[in-house]
Amino acid sequence: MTGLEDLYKEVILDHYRSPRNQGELPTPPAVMEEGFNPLCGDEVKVYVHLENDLIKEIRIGGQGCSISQASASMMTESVIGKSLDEAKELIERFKEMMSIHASSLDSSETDPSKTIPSMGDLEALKGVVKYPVRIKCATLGWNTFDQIIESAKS
Amino acid sequence: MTGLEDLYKEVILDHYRSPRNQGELPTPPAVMEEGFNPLCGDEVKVYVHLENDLIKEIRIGGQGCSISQASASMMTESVIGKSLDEAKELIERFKEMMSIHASSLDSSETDPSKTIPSMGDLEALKGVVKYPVRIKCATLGWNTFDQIIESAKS
Amino acid sequence: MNLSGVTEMSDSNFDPKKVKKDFPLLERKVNGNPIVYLDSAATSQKPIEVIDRMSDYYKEINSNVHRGAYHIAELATAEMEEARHKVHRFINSPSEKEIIFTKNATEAINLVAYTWARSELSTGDVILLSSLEHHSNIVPWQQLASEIGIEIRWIPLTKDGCLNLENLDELLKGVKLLCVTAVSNALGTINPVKELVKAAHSVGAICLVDACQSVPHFDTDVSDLGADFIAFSGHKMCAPTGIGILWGRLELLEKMPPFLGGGEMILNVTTEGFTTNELPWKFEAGTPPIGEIIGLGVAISYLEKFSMKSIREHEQHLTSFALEVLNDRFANDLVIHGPDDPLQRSGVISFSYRDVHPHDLSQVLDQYGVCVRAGHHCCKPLMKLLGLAATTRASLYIYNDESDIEVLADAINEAGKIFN
Amino acid sequence: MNLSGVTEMSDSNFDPKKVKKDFPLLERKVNGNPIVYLDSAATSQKPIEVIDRMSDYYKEINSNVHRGAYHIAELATAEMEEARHKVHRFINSPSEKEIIFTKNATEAINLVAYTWARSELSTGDVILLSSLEHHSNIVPWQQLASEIGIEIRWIPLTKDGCLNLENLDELLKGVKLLCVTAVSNALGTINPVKELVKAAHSVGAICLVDACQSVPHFDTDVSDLGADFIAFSGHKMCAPTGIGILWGRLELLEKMPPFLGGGEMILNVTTEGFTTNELPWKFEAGTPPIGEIIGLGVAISYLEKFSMKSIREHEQHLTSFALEVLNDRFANDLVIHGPDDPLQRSGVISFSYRDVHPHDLSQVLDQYGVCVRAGHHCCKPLMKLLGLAATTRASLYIYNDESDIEVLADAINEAGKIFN
Ligand SMILES: Cc1ncc(COP(=O)(O)O)c(C=O)c1O
Ligand SMILES: Cc1ncc(COP(=O)(O)O)c(C=O)c1O
Repeated sequence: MTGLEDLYKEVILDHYRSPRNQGELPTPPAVMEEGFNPLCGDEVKVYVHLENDLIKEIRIGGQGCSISQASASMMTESVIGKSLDEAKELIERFKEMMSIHASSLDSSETDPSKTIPSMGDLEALKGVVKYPVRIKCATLGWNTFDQIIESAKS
Repeated sequence: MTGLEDLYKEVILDHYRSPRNQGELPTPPAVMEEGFNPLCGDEVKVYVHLENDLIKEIRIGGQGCSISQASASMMTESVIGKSLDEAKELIERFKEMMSIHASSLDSSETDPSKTIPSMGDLEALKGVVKYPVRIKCATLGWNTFDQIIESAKS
Repeated sequence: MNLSGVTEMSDSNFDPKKVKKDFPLLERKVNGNPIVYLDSAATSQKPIEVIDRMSDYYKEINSNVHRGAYHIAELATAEMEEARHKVHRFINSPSEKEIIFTKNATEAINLVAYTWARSELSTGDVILLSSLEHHSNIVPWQQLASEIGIEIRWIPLTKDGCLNLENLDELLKGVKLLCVTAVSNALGTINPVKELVKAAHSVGAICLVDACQSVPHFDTDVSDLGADFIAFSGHKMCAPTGIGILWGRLELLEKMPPFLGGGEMILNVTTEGFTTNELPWKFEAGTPPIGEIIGLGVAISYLEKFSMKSIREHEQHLTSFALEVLNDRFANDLVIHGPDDPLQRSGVISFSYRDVHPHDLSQVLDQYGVCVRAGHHCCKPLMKLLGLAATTRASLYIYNDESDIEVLADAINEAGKIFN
Repeated sequence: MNLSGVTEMSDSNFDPKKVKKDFPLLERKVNGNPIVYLDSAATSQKPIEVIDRMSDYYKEINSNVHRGAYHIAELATAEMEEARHKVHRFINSPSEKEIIFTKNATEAINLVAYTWARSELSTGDVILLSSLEHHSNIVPWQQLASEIGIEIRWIPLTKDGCLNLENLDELLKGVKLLCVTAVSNALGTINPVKELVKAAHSVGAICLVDACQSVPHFDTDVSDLGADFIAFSGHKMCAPTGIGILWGRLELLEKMPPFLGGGEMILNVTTEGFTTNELPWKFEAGTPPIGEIIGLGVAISYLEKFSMKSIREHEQHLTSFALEVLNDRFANDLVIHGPDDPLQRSGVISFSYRDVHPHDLSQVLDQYGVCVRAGHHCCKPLMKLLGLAATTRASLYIYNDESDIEVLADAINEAGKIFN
């Protein structure tokens, strides 16, 4: 499988095989938002239970490919317990990671001004930017979660 | 002017310079029909005064290129005094002349089964079929006149 | 349209290996592997003569049509209208005036929705759609429905992905328009369109056939089919992108109001109003896709070299082979959707492999040069009925051969190793 | 949009003789004479790099976009979207999402008529059109007017073919939409669009600019122009047929209902209804003209090699030269329509020669290899105002030079001998 190692990293396959925080939450008190990937028909449902400003619980429903499932699963782990503002910041950083490299795909140079702080396990998803159509898979859960945050804030 | 002699025959230029039966007729008793050539914006008005079944008078108004003007002028000369049926037959023969050659442009062979009886001066217009866009010019007056005949008959 | 699926063997010596050589893209390598293109239901590859003729058009006679009195404009106009003539012959339409060029099949269907349907249908009328429709034959009717209050009714499916026509009489009650695809792009199911047209007509309904997946693969005879409108796209039948075709019955087209307004479609314009041009130009506003129409003409001549009968025969043979290979090699790990009988299906093979998501599967296949489609194939209502979010779809055409199927099977096997 | 016409000389070393070599068609002979192409207002010729890139697209990466997870589909999608990005930069639009691909400018204008206008305008509203409009910016509004009872009002003309804006305030009363062409395709008149947009906005009207004749020849900056919509066609700017562009302000596009329904323009479809995709895809139903969009991208890069400023400068110089030559040689025998001042006009030269009908004149010119247009140029209301049935139109572009003008003048002289 030459060439796909960057995409299907072990940690991604692990999250895909055993997704964290899968399921539903009763709404209310939780809120739910649905996202679609028009490309492949994937649907994701993000359930979030907020307590004041804190993300108390989060669940992922729907179905999708390994990348969208793993990315959403990793997202749940990294936002749980965080405040809305912290989560928002993480979303922004994640989206940036999913785009800055797109323009310098095979280049080994890195613009130091663009270096972003390490994002732990999420870094495993960096390889996705080499496969532009899969970026939408990786960001599906995040964008849907972002909508929840935006409505909660307004 | 190599090559254009077939199009701009002397008899055509003559009808263009001095069009026969130009003008209008009072409606009623005459009938008028208008025709457009979407290609070049030419408009022709054909006035016909029928007495029973006979074309008593015909006039051409509007403006157009040498081909459309000359063709309409020649038409008036060849239909005046004729019955509707005779005029209809002539129209059909003229339209046929404007199309059968189109498919065998540069061929000298002629299909004997397709030979049509001589049409006198009108034969001068034969050269038009070598210039497909001009066919619409040559047939504009004829088609407009045809509409009058069709309504008169029904 | 000969969609019965039953064809006797003709004695044409159709040779896919030779055909492949006509298609420059198929000589490419992807990721070091020769390309195996199995996505012709999405768009077909183009033979070199189509590609070259388009180049030559731009190099030799490019000019705007219908209005130039100069030589190259006459040649361009003649070649464009010659292509219309070829389409007319290719689908055996009663008149050349019935051939309307659009940008794609989607525009062709929308044209009918915006003109015929908006002038002939009214609140409370019923449109009957099959459950196998592509979004392009669903959404225009939903737009109309929400605008003027039309009921949309659906022909249900059987378990193996065919239309369930048991209650057709019931379904047709009050129906003014039946929209049905000749062949499903998602499952390959061949629908009994001739029978459906007849049934629609028997209740006074008009019938629009989505022929996107039939015209490129089957012999098409609209006069025999009896439908009122058919729509299809050039890019799925060896022609370039940017060209679609609507065929409609003359009487209907003549009565329909125009769609897009502008140059070409008028006979006269004053400050007070306009009068429309004759058919087919009445429906062709603005500068037409001239190069594309000319490319379509060449594509039709290319297909005619083989005869549609031998193309169908080839695809039918290859489909049977593919079904066998996949069933043999993967048994219960791989489920092929749609009818079992290869005579009832086109060269579209839609499948699920274990619980590997189609998107992941197609990504791995790509690694081996194999191009297949993963997703809902623009048939979300159908996918929902089937209880699927997505499938992997391999679709065959004139240039595919048995070795392509074998590479596909090998690559699926490799994918299985990653997602074990 | 820098349409003031006043440009200082730049130091670009623009050489039309060299440019000509980029266009294979211009090396042809017609009737034994080298071709002199003077019909670029109808459609431009295409440089070899555009022609070749389209061929290569079909030979190397042809595949359906946005949905394939395989390599060549990713490349095709990326190149198509890169072309969108280029258009966005080329016209300096605030967002790339505002660039909508259609089949031609005519469809782009109709899109606005069918969506924005049909949802925002109602009986009794007024649409203001200029007397210089092309049928494509007249007929869609007449269709709307007769459907829902809109008043269409016209900006009158001055004697020399410019818009008469004396009573603009009066004309704008009750106006909801102003549709105006940036440059007249029939006379070459450059309209004061920026001023007109401002005036329209001051009464709360929306302004659609037909930019078909400006984008290929002038520097375009929609942000500076301030309009709400602009429409133009690829085929007049070195790109292939089959591709048009609508640019619209994001807020408007977002609020507008969709136009054509089908694949690509949806986010979800159920049997109950659909939700639309994000911009720009919301307005791009069906398989897009992929090869054509890619060709457009290459055409823009080609034009950018020269800078639009030096293109305008070249055309302005050549137009002055042509006006001089024609006036000198034919004096009162030849009447040039439109403004006298070459700074107020584009490279479109519309004229009448004695009483020789334009159709006859152009036929004779063709004999000498000269391609010009004869007719109403899809501007019948304008022609009627001018009291003309038809004119002969020579229109210039980047590849024309002084020798073309001289051949034109010689050929006109020959025509004079036949129709004496
Ligand atoms: C000013 C103007 N508007 C609109 C159009 C229509 O463009 P298209 O035919 O490419 O749709 C043209 C060209 O024919 C034009 O010159
Ligand atoms: C059955 C069917 N209908 C309609 C379409 C739409 O065709 P296009 O995208 O060329 O408009 C397609 C292809 O995508 C199809 O397969």
